[in-house]
Amino acid sequence: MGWGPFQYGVQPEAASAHAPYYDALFITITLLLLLFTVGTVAAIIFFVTKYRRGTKVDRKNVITHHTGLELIWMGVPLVLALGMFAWSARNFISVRTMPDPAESTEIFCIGKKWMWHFQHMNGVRENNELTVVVGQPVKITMISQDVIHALYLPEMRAQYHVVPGRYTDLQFTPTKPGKYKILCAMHCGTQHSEMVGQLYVLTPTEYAEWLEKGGNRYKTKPTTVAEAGKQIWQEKQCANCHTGVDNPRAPSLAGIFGKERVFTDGTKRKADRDYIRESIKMPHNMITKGYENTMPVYGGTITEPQVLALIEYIKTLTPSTGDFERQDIVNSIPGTNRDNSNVDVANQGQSAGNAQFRSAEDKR
Amino acid sequence: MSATLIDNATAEQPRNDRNYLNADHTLKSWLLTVDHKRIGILYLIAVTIFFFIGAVAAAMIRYELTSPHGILLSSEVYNKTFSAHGIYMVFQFLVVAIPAVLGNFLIPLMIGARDMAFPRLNLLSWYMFMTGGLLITLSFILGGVDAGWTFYVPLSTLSETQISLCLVGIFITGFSSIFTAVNFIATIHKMRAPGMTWYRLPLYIWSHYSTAIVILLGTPVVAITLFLVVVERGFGFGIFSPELGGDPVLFQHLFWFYSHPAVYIMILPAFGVISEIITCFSRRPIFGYRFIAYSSVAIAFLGFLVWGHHMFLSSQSVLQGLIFSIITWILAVPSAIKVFNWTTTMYKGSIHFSTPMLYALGFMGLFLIGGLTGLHLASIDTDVHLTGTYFIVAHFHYVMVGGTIMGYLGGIHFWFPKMFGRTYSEMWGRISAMIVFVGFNLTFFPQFIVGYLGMPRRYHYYYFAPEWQFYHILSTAGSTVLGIGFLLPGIYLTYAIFKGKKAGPNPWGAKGLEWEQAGSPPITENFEKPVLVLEDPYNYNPEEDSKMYEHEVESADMLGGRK
Amino acid sequence: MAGHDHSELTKGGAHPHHVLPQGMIFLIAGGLFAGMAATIGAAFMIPEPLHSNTFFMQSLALAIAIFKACLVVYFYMGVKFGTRLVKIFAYGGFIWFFTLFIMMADYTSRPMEPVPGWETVPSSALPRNTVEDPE
Amino acid sequence: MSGHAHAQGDGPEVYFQYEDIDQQQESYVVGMWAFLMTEVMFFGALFLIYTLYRWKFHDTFFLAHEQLNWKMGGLNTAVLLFSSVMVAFAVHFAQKGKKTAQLICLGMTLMCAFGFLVIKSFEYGAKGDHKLYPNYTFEYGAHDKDHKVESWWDDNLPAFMHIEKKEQHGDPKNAKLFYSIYFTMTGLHGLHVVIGIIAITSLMVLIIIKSPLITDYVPTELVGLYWHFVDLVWIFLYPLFYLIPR
Repeated sequence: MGWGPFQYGVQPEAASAHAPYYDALFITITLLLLLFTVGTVAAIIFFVTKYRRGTKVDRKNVITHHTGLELIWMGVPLVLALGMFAWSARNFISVRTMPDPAESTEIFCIGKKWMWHFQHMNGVRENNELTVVVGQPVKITMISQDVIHALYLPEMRAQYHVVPGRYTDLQFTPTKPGKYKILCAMHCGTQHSEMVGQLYVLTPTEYAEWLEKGGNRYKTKPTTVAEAGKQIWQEKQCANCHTGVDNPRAPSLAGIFGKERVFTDGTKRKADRDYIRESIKMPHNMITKGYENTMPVYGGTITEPQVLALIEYIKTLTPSTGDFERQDIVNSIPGTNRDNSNVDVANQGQSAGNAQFRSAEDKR
Repeated sequence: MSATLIDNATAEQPRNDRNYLNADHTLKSWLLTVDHKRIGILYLIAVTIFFFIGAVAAAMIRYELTSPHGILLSSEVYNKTFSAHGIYMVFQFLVVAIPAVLGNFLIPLMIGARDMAFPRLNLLSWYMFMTGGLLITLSFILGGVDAGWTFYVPLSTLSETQISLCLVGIFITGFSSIFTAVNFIATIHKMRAPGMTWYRLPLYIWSHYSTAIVILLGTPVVAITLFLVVVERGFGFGIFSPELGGDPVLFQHLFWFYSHPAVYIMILPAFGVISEIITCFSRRPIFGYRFIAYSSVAIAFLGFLVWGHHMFLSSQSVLQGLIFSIITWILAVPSAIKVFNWTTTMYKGSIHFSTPMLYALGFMGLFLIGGLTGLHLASIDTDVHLTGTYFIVAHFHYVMVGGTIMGYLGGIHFWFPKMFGRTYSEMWGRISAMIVFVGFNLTFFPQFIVGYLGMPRRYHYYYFAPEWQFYHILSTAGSTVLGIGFLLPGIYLTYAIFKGKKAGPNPWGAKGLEWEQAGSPPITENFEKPVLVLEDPYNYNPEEDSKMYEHEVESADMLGGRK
Repeated sequence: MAGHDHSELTKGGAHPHHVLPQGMIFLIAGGLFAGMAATIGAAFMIPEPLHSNTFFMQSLALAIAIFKACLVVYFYMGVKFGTRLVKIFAYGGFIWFFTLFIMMADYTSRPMEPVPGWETVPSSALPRNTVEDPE
Repeated sequence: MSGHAHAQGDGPEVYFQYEDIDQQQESYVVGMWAFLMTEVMFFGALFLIYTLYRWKFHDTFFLAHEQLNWKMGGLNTAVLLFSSVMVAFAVHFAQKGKKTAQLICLGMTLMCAFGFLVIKSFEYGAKGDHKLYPNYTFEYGAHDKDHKVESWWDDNLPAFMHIEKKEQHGDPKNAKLFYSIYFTMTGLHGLHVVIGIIAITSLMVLIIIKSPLITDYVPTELVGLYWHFVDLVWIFLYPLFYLIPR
């Protein structure tokens, strides 16, 4: 049992690059709060003492309105408010601007009742634990399998909701090695308070050791996400249509990522993750200009980790690698068949019943 | 200090003992009454019961959190407990407390009308309120609700608890407030006494008018949203279902479109009460009448345009977040106007430290802290670390408990002689006001710190961070004190209803139609004579008032030996 | 005890302040049915280049609907002849309805998120946190 | 009590809280409009949801709407418009004090309301038979081109109401979303029609039994306002659901 301020500070540890900026803003607003509270309370105490009934003080010429005074105490808070807004907006935009992928670690996070599931680009998978290296920006791409969660890293001053059906993202740059909290800040059901984990920030040397051991719990070097995606690509026989170059049946996917796509209705959209995910799950929604609606709907047959892996693989495609022969179906896909992901349960019947799918192994 | 209660000789005493309370004594006459005052009393009984149900749930939560590993409850029961606390307190107490109890009782009295515009609709809304309350209670008896009072989808659509029943109850309660609001609007627009122009209305009426507008425009949106959740659960439709391409964030948009203005539904009437109390016990015309009146309207209007600040991190777009953030910052201004004007109202006043005034002063202190910590959350960047933590919990309890409940208790104490024709023990009143203030701060201030340290709200266990226990124990200790502070008025006010000293029509020496032209308690038709309003509200004279007490101060000076 | 709004009302007694004449009712009815015919007609008979223009077709359908709604609100529901107060409430309700559409700003601005940098490097799928490249 | 203007004899009654009949009538009309504001926001949220999903899934919504029978929707529009005209006449006659004509108009309105519900039940029934009811029975795009859907409700329609059945295209999930919204909005509108039927019936009964509650035209006007609002909602629902442009 700890004893609060005597043993620990009243401020959470600041362990990310953004944290000092955050705390500066927080403390400034707190000081403003104190200024106004102390000022007003002092005025109240002064007035109620001086003008308590029966005291012999001047009570003549009671004023009931004074527009100048009103304008001052409307104007000063307004200016202060707009200034503080500008400050916090600047901070917020910088915290919501995702780091350059060339210099950052990308991690996938899948939230489900009631655990955090992290997946590194190099294939290491962690449950309720996340290991990152100090000093390198981390970008977490998140999606939920069931209800809304919120990935909350108090020491990093980072939080964002994890929503089913869409990718959201979160970035932070750890600056201090150590062990920190991972929390879920959005009520998500019975074991909400146990949806917690540890964030390990390691020095580069420690991180290298950790990687060497395969992320501590995998004996062999795991398949990378892109490799897993390649297996799915082969299994689903995507290359039957999507070859290295555009053909009458389907557009090529080589180098598609980040490019502007034009659709049959004339609208345009950048091919980001969400677009590719939707195009795999619901291809008919956005049909590229010049093509027919022929692609089958994979929405009910593909899991979220598989989509993630596929997207990563599609990003690596070049005209030469994309154009390979049809191969035999690869049955075993390491890293994807462990998850009984049931995000798409609607086609199986009533959603309410089926989504209570938590399997025994997931229960901690 | 019994001299606080003046028997104002100039005020009209009713010629006989006839009043609305003893007009008829049968139970039927109460249950089928269309008298706005009796309906106000019915609401008073109802919300008190719901308040104590919510308070018991709160006590269970506080007790459970004294240990990082929990004590009594399982996680499932814990979730149902905080859901019960939120649902009862928000939908069955805070939203209705001041408008339905004090508003119903006072609006016709204050504007010089004989009754509400639609008395039968008024009774109907009480019955709908009770039906809603009973359905909610039934849902908790049948197993409870675990989705919290916010009912976020898909959690609420997937949950296997009694959510549908509870939502139907909330839906009905919502329509009860809509009918009350319709009544308020028609009454305030059409039933004012001759000479009662808009600028002669007490500020209490202005704030209730703003509240009624917010209820009218906001409540239907949340009603339909919660209805859609019921439809999704009951008929298998899927409007917010991510599996069908629906957007769960849309639910949050629609929910907060009401539920943020709902905060103003809760706090605006309290502003009205405080405006009345401060002027009365400062014996001085209010400072900046028009600014306070229009700030109520501005809060009601702007309050509708800030719902997105509950969703800064809910994958709402950054642009939208920034827009909502700036409007929220601007919204701080009208609230600030009110506090500054109230403070200035005491300047050159003649301050009486009666029980209602103590509540009002407590309100101002707590609302300042509650409102200003709102800035931490309005600031879109600081919100990142604080949203979803105990900081939020502390913030809205400072506003809701420190604001609304302090205002409500102050109002009840202020108009108690008017409602029941008797006075309560002034000593006990002051003691309990102090206890509430101290207990409240002890309960909720530690939550600011534990929230800043990162404790998410609605957590049952926190064994991974035992350093938070210190603050939780402080908070639980404070809540015990607070509980006593809430129980005490329940006891001495109930005693005073039956055994209290008879009060004259105007025991506080206050201005206003309800004090000067109606008896205590008023007769069923409110006024014996036709009402004509000729002067502005709050026409007090602090100088004359203070003269009457000069001997008191002198004797106190002699006793205390001060200069 | 009548409020000051009362002065707007000149006639007393039980008589309504305005009675919509029968001819007017027929006229409005004609307008409404014509509007309905126009809606259906527009949906099927507009020639091709315009017919596949979703925006035009939808605007047309909504314009006709709003025209019909105005007829109903203005004449049948008596807003034209109502007091100023009734007008404020009637218009206020319909105008406030549009504040709900602020929500659309969220959905339309989501693609504008500041997420730069995906284009610069063709693949982020390669393992970056290797021993050789710690920083 | 002074100021109690209880009217004697045949004039309309002024309730005790009001000064005179003008104040009373005004209050009722203002109260009703305040309530209609609420109703606007009530349906407003649904229109917002519709707009959002229509914008997001336009193509599927277009494809899914082809399964709706625009002829039946159009007939319903006509029925409701006609009922609205009848209510306008009822208010007109109520204001003129012509009770019989008023009752006839209200009766016509009532018949229209029932007619609306009957047509609606045919539509709903046919949707159910086509497995378009958006719960677990929902099956979209599952049928072959030649597969004829047996529908009792379709078969019992008069010939001119038949429309050519189209093949079901589009994403079944988004189509389910479309039908969820369709059933919610038209269902709630239908619920309002039912409430309107109750209101009109009570009004007629009260007029026939010469209840002291109905002493002037205001109750008829209030019911009329409500019914016009119900009509108003349908004016928007019809083009938005039955006539979606490509």
